[in-house]
Amino acid sequence: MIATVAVNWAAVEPILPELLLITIGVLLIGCDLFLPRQRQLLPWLTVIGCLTALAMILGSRPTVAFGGMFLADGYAMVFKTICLGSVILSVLMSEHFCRVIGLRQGEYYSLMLFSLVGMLLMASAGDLMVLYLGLELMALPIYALVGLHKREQRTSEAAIKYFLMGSFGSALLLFGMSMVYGLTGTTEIARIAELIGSRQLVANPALLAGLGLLLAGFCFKVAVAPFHLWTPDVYEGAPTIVTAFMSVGPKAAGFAIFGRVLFVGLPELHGHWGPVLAVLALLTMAVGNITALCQQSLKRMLAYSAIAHAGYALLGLLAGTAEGMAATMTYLMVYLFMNIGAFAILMLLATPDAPCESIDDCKGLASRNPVAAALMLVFLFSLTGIPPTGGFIGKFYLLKAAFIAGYPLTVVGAVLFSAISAFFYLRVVRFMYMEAPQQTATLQFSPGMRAALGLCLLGVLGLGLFPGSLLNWTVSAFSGM
Amino acid sequence: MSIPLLSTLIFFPVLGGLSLLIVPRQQTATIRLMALFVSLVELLLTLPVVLLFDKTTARMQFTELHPWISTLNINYSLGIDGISILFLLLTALITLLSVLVSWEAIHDKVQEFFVALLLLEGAMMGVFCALDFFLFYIFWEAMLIPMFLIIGIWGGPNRIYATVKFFLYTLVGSLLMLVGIILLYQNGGHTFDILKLAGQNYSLKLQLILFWAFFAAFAVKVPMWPVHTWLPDAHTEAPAAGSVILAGVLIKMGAYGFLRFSLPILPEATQQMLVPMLVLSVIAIVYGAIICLAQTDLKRLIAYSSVSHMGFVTLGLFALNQRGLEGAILQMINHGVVTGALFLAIGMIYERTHTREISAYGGLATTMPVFAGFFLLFTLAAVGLPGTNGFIGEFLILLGGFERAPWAAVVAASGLILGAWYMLWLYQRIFFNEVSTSLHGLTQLNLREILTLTPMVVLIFWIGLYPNALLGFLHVSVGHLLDQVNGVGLAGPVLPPVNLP
Amino acid sequence: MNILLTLVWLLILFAVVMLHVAYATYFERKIIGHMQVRLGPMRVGWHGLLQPIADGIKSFFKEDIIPENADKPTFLAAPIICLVAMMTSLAVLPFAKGWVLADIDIGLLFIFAMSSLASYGVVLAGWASNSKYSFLGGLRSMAQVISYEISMGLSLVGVMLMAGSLNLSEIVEAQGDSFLGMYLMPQCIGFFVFFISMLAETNRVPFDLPEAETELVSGYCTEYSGMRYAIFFMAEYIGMMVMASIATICFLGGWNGPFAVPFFPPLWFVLKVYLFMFLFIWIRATLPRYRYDQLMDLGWKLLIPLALVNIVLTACLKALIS
Amino acid sequence: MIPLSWYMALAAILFCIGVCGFLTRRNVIIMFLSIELMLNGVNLNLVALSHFMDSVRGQAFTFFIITVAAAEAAIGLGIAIALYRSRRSVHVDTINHLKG
Amino acid sequence: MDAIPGEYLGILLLLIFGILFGVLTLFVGRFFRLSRPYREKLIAYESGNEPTAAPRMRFSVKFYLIAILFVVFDVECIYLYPWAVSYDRLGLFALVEMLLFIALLLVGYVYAWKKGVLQWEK
Repeated sequence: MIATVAVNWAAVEPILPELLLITIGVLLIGCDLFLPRQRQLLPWLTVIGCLTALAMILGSRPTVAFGGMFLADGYAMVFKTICLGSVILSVLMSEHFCRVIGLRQGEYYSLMLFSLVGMLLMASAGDLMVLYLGLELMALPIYALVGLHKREQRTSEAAIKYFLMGSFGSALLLFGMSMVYGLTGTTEIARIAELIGSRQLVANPALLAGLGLLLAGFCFKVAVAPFHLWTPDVYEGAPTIVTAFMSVGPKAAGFAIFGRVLFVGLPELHGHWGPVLAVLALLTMAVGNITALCQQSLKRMLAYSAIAHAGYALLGLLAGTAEGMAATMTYLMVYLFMNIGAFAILMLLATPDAPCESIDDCKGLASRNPVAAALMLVFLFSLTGIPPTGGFIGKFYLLKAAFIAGYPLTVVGAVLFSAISAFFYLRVVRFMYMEAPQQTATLQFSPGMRAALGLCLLGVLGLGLFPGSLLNWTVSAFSGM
Repeated sequence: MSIPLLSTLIFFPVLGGLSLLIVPRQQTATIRLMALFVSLVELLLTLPVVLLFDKTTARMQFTELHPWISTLNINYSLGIDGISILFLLLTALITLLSVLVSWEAIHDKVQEFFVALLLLEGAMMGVFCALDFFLFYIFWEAMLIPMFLIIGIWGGPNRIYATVKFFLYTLVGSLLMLVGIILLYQNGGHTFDILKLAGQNYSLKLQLILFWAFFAAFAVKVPMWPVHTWLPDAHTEAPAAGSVILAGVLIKMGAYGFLRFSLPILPEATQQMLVPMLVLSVIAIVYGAIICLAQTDLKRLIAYSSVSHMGFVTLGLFALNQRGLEGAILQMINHGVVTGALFLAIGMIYERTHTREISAYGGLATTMPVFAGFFLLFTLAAVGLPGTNGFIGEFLILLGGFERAPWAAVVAASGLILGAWYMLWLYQRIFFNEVSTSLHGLTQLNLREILTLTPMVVLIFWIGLYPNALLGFLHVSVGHLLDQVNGVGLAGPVLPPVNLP
Repeated sequence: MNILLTLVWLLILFAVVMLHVAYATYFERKIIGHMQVRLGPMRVGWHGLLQPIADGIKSFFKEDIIPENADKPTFLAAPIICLVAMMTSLAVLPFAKGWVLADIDIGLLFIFAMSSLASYGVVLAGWASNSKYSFLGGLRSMAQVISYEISMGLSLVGVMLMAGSLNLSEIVEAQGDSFLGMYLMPQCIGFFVFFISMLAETNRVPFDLPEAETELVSGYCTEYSGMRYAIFFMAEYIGMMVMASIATICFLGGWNGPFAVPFFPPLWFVLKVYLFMFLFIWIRATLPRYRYDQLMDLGWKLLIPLALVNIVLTACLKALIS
Repeated sequence: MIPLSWYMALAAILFCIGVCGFLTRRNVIIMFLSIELMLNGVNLNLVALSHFMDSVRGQAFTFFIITVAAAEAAIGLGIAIALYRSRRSVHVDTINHLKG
Repeated sequence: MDAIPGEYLGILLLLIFGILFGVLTLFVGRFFRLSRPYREKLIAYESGNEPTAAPRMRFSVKFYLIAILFVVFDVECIYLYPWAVSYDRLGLFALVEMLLFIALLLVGYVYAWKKGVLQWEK
């Protein structure tokens, strides 16, 4: 006999945005398969879906669903906004770029959405299981996205590297999780902290080993040195649009789980993970910034810069304070706009005949197209962290958080590496404004591209000049966790 | 005060600059006229500030206070005292002159140039008005971008090296200051308000750390020896307008920073570090002057002379008495006017000859007599001839320096002699001697150029003959500043301000 | 349970099964012979009754050839893997109430696991022989087995839904001892899918592509001879028997029959199994072989959707009825 | 009963073999198999712990890991095929078009 | 022997027995059977011709695709089985969830079909 359990449909409510996105993803597959003529509608459908989801998420009240497995709190909301933003911006740009490089797969958009759902789950994960599922749901479509452009030789190489390294990172993470589970007997992140406290496990070597594995796994995911080795190759090999997307969205989601596990699950171990992360952050900044100095490919340079930025974002995490995490969130929000913006200009340079990913291809951009050059200028200065751009506010907030938490030397290191980073960002500016053009092809802005670039500019400058509400939001988001 | 005058001063050029973007790129004439209009109006806008300024109080005036980033306790807080008001005037004036001198010198990317110039003006205004450390830092760094572009795009052949060097030197310094700001924030009651930060007693160790962090930013900007090496490169390669702004305003900001932050906030550290600072200043004076003697490049020579003159400024600052400080501030204005004028003049001649080699000139006095007259005046002002403004500043500084450290004043005085030597020698090489063959048939100065140079002449004599016009603004504010520094018990006679005719 | 008792049971089971295998080959040859209007084996013993014994002795003494390029350890292990996998599945089959060697809760799952394991033997044999025919045969077999494994697995979900258990004895008992209780009727779609998948899983005509004599010269066992070949053969016939038993248990009510048999409880079970064995042979004698693409199409495009439909229907109907 | 530590030791050994295999082998497929080995180490750990602690979470977790591993295998093999088609090799040393 | 739950003992014994049977028949048989290998007997069978080319040639990518599809579809079963077995206890909610699950599975299936993965020969 069927048990007559009362079906509580309201329980589904917190995950409605995710369900909506999945539905739209499925719908996109259907459209692609059965209405191939209407393919140009796919990006707009995707954007509309994402915007609806964004509205739903921003309008929702903080809740705990599925017995603590899914947390729709403010913390999740911030990260979800970042992830949705990364998808919206990339999708707006993709029509243009996919046409240029001849990437015609309609699956592209649905893969993007599925990956997005994974990220949203990660942001909301209140349980190690959900965390892992979200992580993989995010990663699997990206493996495919990286390798989607089959005509290009490099993509499959990038895809296999990303795949192997990603799976390896997941495996490390899982083993760490299994050890934490073994010691505490639960996978619920909030309970882990309680049980560590009540069972006095803080100094337990097995727990420390588990922590080490967890850290390694997370560092793989957010590309922190010395676990960053896959990043440059993958970022360079993937289609630029995918690189832009994956250098922001998945990284933000990675930081979401990183922060959640460390701050909610293992706060008592801060004495252990704080210093470790400090060293890793410095190493990451060093590797990212110094290696970026000698790159000839702009795409690869941006890849290294992405590594360096992971190092900066880590500053807030290692602080272990509410302010630190809020700073990391703020920074990632700004990073969303400036990094995708920079990649967007890189995409504009591409032509069907040549990928135009070298720094030389920027030469004389100011003469070819002053608007594009000016935008790139703003994004690059923001990446360097020069006021009045958002990049400065984000970096300042991070430095302040880490400094006040008691890591002054790390902060000084970060500042020095930040100065080094100016060198290679400036090189691009130099090439754009102070050299004669090598290419003559005119740059074309599709409507989506215009919208995306406008949003990025607005984000970078708006957050630079009026960061108040964002900071309030992130601070209150964290305190609600 | 219902009209936010200072905000208007900051944002009028910014908006004006951005409005240039609306004009189609090809219409360069319109763009130039608009830029001129904006900078002229900006200069006029400073007039109400000057007229309404109350010279009898050391309090900040025209203050504006709006919460900006409440999470971090950062406010949009503006205000000026007697010290900053002079710099506002200087900035507006120098920018106007820069627009004029760039009229024909800039052919390429005209739109971008004037946008950058006006944005730069807004940022400079902001630096002098900001009363919140964070806001100050934002303006301070924001100046870098347009300046980087101005030197890098419209500069001379070696411009890229120069501009990157300029940028990186400044950036490293600024970033260290940023760490210092955070440290100050942490220990100063979690505020960025400059006035609140000043009143507190920090431990000496903290003060020393902060002093060196600020030193990194300000000394690079001044530039003090030995971090001055970016200046000759930047000066040399920058377009005329860039050089004028660099010499006229930008390098004053370092000294302004010392005045506004290091001295009042870190009084004990300042007194501890007095001797090293004086030594560095004296080295800069003498070293800059000696290097000048060996220069073959016109702009480079002026650049090194700036190093030397700024040495006087820091000497005056760290003399830490009324005369020294007033002299230093006056000397900053003077230097801005004189060196600005020199760069303007050089820019004019460079447009005609396209060379900066001193040896390529000769006998210019016969071919361009009007120009020679102007240049002679500027040279004499730079040397510090009594009656010109240069004399007043240097005299006050030496007076103050002598009270604090006679040895420093003595060595610095020798710098004056060297200064006279290289400047007059320069004048001789360019304007007298044989008429160089390449200089035949140069056109005379046109009306625009004469109009550009005339205000400088007026200023030189006005300040030189009636310095109280400016010193009047300073007395109270400097006195208050000295109270802050000496409040911790520096022994020293508090002399009444010197009254000059 | 006592180890000794288990051992005795095991020996009996083994002997019976071996006998079954031997005579299944005999019956197959005989039945096909008669269906094709010929006699089949007649020489050894009365109507060739001793033929299987003679075959056994022959293969035991036959020369054992290992091809020179073969991957020897794998080559040797492959047939044993097949045999062991198939034999082990016997342990969970309930021949009658209580007549089961290992009454485990995951019986059905275990059967699936073992039948997947057997396909390793096949593919390894194909690979290790280092011969083109074997290689292709092994590959085809693998593709075929895994394709039909999905439909087979899905087709039984209906049965699980109705019985609420994976334990084979419980499945039988859930059907009750009446004729109407059998899952054959309510699960007719499932049975259809299962029956076809069963043929394909055991590599029987019309799905004997992997060992098609006329195309691949016996496929994966081209290079095998003598006793090794015999072991493959045994594994295949045990496999048929296991599949027939599963069909019996899941759809025909297992050991239940119209009336209880006093001294030999598994009688109904054996009869039902032999019914299926007869069907196997009958089909072999009657139907032509499928083409490979047809075979894959059938599995992927017809059986899998059918099985899914069956699951949905069963679940919904069950929810409606209650 | 076999004590828990044996299971955990076996799991750790499996995991370490996987790590070593991943780090030392140069064939993409074998590297992938090493990862699967690591995952199975995790699974073993989780199932054993779950059994001994009488908590069902570990087993549920294992379910998910198995599923995800299957999905991963599907995508990984797909990428490996694409790679082989363009390079005629799945050896890591020949995958070196990207560097700098 | 306590470590093994009773029911599995039979399986273990049968397993051992199967292996023993296979190995023993093959091993014992060695002493009785002929062994006269020569080259022609030992080379791979290729209808009587000399074998040409390596036997482990590249084969159709279709086999890979089938394998990939199998892995995905087969693993979905691990959710179907527990659900089916405890269907009675789970109630309507589980039914709806499983219907959604199957619907998603069908989406993947239709996708594969439309992409021609299920078509053996194009």
